[in-house]
Amino acid sequence: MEAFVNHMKEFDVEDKTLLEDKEFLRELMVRMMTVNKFEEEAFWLFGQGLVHGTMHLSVGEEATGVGTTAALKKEDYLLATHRGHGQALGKGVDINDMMAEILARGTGTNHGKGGSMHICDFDNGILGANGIVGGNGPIACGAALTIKMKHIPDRVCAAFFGDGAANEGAILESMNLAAAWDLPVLFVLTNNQYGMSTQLERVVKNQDLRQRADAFGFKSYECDGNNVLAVYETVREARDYIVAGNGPALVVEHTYRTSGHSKSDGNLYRSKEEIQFWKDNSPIVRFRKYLVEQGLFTEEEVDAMQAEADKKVADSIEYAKAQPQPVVEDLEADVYAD
Amino acid sequence: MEAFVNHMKEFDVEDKTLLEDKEFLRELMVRMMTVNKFEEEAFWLFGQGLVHGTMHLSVGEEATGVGTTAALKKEDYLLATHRGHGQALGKGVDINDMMAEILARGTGTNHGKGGSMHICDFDNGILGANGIVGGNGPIACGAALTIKMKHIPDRVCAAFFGDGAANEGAILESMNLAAAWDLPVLFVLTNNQYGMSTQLERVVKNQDLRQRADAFGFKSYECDGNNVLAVYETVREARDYIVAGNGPALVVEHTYRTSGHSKSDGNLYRSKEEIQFWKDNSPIVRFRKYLVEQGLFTEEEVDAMQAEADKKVADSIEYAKAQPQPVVEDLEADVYAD
Amino acid sequence: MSEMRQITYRDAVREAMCEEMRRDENVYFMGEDIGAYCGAFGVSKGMLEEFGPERVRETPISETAFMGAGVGSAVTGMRPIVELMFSDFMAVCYDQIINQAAKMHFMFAGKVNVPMVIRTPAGGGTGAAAQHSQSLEQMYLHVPGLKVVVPSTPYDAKGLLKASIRDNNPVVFLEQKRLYKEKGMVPDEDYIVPLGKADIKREGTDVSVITYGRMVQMSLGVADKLAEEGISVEVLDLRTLSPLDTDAIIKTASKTHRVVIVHESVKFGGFGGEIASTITDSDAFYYLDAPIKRVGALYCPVPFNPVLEAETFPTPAKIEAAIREVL
Amino acid sequence: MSEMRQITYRDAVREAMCEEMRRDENVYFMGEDIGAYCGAFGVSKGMLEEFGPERVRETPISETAFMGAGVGSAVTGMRPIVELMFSDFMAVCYDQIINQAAKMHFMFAGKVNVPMVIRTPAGGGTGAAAQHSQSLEQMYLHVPGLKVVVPSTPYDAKGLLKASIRDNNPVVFLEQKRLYKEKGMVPDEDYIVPLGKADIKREGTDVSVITYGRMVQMSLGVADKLAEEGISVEVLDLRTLSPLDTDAIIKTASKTHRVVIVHESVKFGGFGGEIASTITDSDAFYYLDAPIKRVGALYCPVPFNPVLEAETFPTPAKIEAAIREVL
Ligand SMILES: Cc1ncc(C[n+]2csc(CCOP(=O)(O)OP(=O)(O)O)c2C)c(N)n1
Ligand SMILES: Cc1ncc(C[n+]2csc(CCOP(=O)(O)OP(=O)(O)O)c2C)c(N)n1
Ligand SMILES: [Mg+2]
Ligand SMILES: [Mg+2]
Repeated sequence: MEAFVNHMKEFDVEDKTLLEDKEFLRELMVRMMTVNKFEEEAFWLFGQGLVHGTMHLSVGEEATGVGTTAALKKEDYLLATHRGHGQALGKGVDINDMMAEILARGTGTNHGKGGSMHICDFDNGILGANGIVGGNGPIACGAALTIKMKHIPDRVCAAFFGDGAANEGAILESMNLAAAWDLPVLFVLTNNQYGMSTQLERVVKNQDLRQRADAFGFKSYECDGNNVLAVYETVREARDYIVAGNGPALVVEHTYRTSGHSKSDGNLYRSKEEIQFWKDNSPIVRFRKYLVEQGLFTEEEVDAMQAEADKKVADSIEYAKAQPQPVVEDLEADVYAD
Repeated sequence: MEAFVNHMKEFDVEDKTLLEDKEFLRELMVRMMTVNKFEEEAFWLFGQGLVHGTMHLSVGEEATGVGTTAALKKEDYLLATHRGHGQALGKGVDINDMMAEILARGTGTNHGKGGSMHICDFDNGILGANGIVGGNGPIACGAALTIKMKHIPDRVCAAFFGDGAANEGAILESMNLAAAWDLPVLFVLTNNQYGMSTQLERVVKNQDLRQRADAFGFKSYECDGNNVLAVYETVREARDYIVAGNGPALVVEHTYRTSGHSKSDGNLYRSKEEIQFWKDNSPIVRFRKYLVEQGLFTEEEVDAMQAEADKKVADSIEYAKAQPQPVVEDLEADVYAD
Repeated sequence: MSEMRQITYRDAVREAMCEEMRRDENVYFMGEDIGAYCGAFGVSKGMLEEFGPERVRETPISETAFMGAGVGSAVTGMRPIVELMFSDFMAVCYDQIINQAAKMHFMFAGKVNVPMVIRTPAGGGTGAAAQHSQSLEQMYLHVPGLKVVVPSTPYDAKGLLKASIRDNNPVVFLEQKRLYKEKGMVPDEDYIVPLGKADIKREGTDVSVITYGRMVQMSLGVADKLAEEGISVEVLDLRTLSPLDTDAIIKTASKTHRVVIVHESVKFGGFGGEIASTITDSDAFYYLDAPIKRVGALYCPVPFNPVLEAETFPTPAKIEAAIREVL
Repeated sequence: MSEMRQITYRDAVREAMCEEMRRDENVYFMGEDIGAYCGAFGVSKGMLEEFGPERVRETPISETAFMGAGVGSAVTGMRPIVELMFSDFMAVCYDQIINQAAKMHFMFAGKVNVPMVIRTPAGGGTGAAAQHSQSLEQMYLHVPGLKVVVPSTPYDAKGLLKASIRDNNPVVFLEQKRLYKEKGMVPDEDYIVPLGKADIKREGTDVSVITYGRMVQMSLGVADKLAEEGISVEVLDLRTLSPLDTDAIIKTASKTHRVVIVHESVKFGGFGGEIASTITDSDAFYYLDAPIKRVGALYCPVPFNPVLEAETFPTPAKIEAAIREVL
């Protein structure tokens, strides 16, 4: 754990002009709060038996989903993970449609056929979340290949994956392919220190995952993943590097998941103290502190952001609950495209 | 190609005591000549329609199979590739049984059920050659795991693979697993500069494949793979490192395949000049020159080695041709072990 | 008579593993998050404590590497039990299963065995959607060299798993997610259920339901219901799909003359075809008084919504309807 | 009538690719050694010269990555043709095929299509042994969302491949290695053979042989021979296995009342079961005058030795024997 705490730097931003754009700062905070609230409420609904299946929360990791996607354009493609609520909300999926999907409604993003693990929104470049760990890496290469073959300017394809997924052959092959073909893939490694219950140090000998990018011959970056501004700045830099035609880049974002892995998690593999430490240093806690200390917003203003986020989520639940169940028609007719 | 020529150093040996063991030097040469002759004859038989299916020759790469296995113990495990004749002969498989297998006889190493791509010899630690590129890496991890779990001293498991196979997820995952678990796997990368017709530089951005070992956190070595003594010395060092309990190691052996990829190869992807250059600098040519120049053997003595190799191979063909076809019994009864 | 206890299917699986690991030090257990987390379904509770991290070996998320490590350790003297967290993930390590493990004994002329068990939770009905709900037994069955087992009760689960661990071949052991919490009687003493033997779970005379796994329980429920109407349903539980107990299939078909086949996997291209053909290939064909009906999952990925999902899979109503059709 | 030319099966495949690549700039071709080497079977001769390295895109030996790249490019506007050098290698990239490509259209509520063709040489009889000789159509068929095509003649190969490239779904196109050199008539002009339609390759009245791929030619040979004895064999070539032309199957079975099914893949758990069950599920069952016989490969990995290998697969003699059994 020490190694990880070391990745946490003092909260600051390099590009001070960012601090002038208060609307942007506000937006980042509201988005993080929205993601956080969305997940807490979804989990609550889950506990009430209103949500089916399983669900992977990213509580504590809000800066990675929100900070990363804030540095992307709407037209950029994105391949999300099983822990993708923040990635999708950040990229612009409609919160109502997404909540409707969580509640398996016929008007959800996937018309109730996908659920939490498969949220998609092709209008916003979200080519789907994936239930197969690492399975999105190759697909990201393909979307990036389209960008390349069609000579689309100023577009990248972001592939999120975790420290656990980093050991899947699919991810490793994709890193090499993207490098060999100079594909505009942004590999976003959310290093939350665990794959399910498994500490990174137990499954790799070299914990510096950036060296994999070195080995395959492309550029990498890393950042304090609990500092939303650092995430934003780093991804912006990486994205600029990619769209300049340099091939792929890797961004390692160091963070921590304070929620359990999924519904079945008893947290037997980590201590209460460890979790508490990271709760105390969550992206939202730290950003709030920074905004107030820097005199950018008052406590009351930040509370208003929270209220705004809470309302969005509450409204989405109300919306979703009012949505119809999917009609049980001929499921087999939906299998093939015309 | 220049990059590769650079890997070819002046022919020499670091550990000069090796030069005192003339029997050993002689044995290395006879083995390389045997592998070479074996393949040429097998290919001839193939052309005559006496061998079925396909066949991958390692002509020009004799130092990798022979030099590497010379540094292994009989008890060491070995997982061979589709281009594994030299690996198997070096490790000690009976040449007659192997030729009988090439001719699909009932007394061949695999009783005629395997052929060139699947030669095995469990008494000599050869756990089988593999027709799936990279498929042997994970199996090697398992054999190494047995060594580890049973605390068997002074034993490693060698997994051969090529520059092309280096991009298979199976190999990449295996490298990480072996490192994470400190498994005694010797990764032997025969870098013959091509995967089939595909130049290494077209499929990787970083041609220094040793950096993959760095990334996964284990030690690597490289050598002039057309210098059998350099191969031997390097593998010996890597093996010592592994049996000392340090986990896996990678040895990159730079060489060149002067034969075609397989029977279907028209050599349209490389020049005659390139092939000729490497024929002129083949492991056998270079070793002969060295032995004679150093005054270790006379030309005549080396010719005698060739004659010995030729005879072994000729005898193996005679033996194999006299062997029976497998009896067509109940094939379905051979599927399950009792 | 030996003592019996009531335990869950999940406990039965664990007991089988623990007993075999105590009996034979070459048996070890490997997979993702099988230690402190006890696996995604809590199967391996307490095993890390008893056997330690060497023999309860947690892996990176590298299914190809660790499945192959199972193979490599099996051919060199160990007897691995490899857990794949969801059976759908076989698709990322299929090569090690079908091109390596399955073929080695034959391709290497019987000179080596691959004593290995691949345990994996299969099936749907949990709202886990398309990539976590499949029943893929067909993808193993059709590959010569693998044995395929699908237990339907705690008794069978324990006895079949012990037999699988002692078997000298790669065995794919498809646990039924939805049965983990089901309880049943299991003897205190050591026992095995031999591979390759089907089991009549209910005797009947009017119609045979041939099935396996989760669908056994569902079919028994339907049989109970129809019994009230005087319809006598025989329920044959195949238990091992490969090698298949063809005798038992032909026998029940020849006895009742009417057959319904039920499986949770997709009907199209599914194992039902093999079962039906086993009958229509044989002289039992001449005994048949009606078409053979198959009940299987719809031809679609498994949808997330619970109502849609339920629609996808066989239901008691669909099984009942199929039975009535052949009567 | 349009002009016809005699070309090989291999040429037919190439012509289909080239014509579609000329017609639609979004179609591109990707795989290992498909450029200067022209692929392991020489199919893509001249394509690199015509279309250049961007559209005839050679890959690293990373099947998962490039199969997935095909999927990702397909969902963003391209129409990839992905060549897998041998169909056995599907096992290293199965996830991208069955859990990704096959499921996306459904799982994403029809909001996206995956217009992609996976071309791969299948089958044995070449002495390439266990890992290079399999017929694995069953592994695709059983997965909702994939279409599966197995052409038996140059005419069908070209027409079906063009239809596959124009289809908006992932299509697995299983070329028959042993047919690459076979010749047949093909029209000069543009044509397609629609997916999902079986073809009666020979009309007959006494018995139906239902088959596909390489076995079509073998079955026609047997039919010729039996015709001399006055036995009239109908040969139905399924051409597309999924979606399956069940009407054609039921029709021929109802017509001849006797059915033999032939496929090169392993008999046990193979597609023959589905075909047989299609009949015995339906009212065609009542027309049957004999058991349905299936001829398929033995339950064993494919051995290297040519005599053993031949023993493994269906032969004219085995097909003839099966026909005689049902007569
Ligand atoms: C191929 C595959 N293997 C295993 C799993 C089960 N699984 C789901 S999430 C997860 C942990 C992933 O860890 P990481 O990549 O670090 O992402 P995180 O969950 O930490 O966000 C595992 C093992 C899976 N879904 N797919
Ligand atoms: C999984 C898989 N993909 C592709 C092939 C086809 N193939 C056989 S050998 C070969 C080239 C391998 O290159 P490399 O690893 O460099 O070994 P080399 O042939 O040069 O010895 C290829 C592509 C295969 N056998 N298995
Ligand atoms: Mg993680
Ligand atoms: Mg090579």
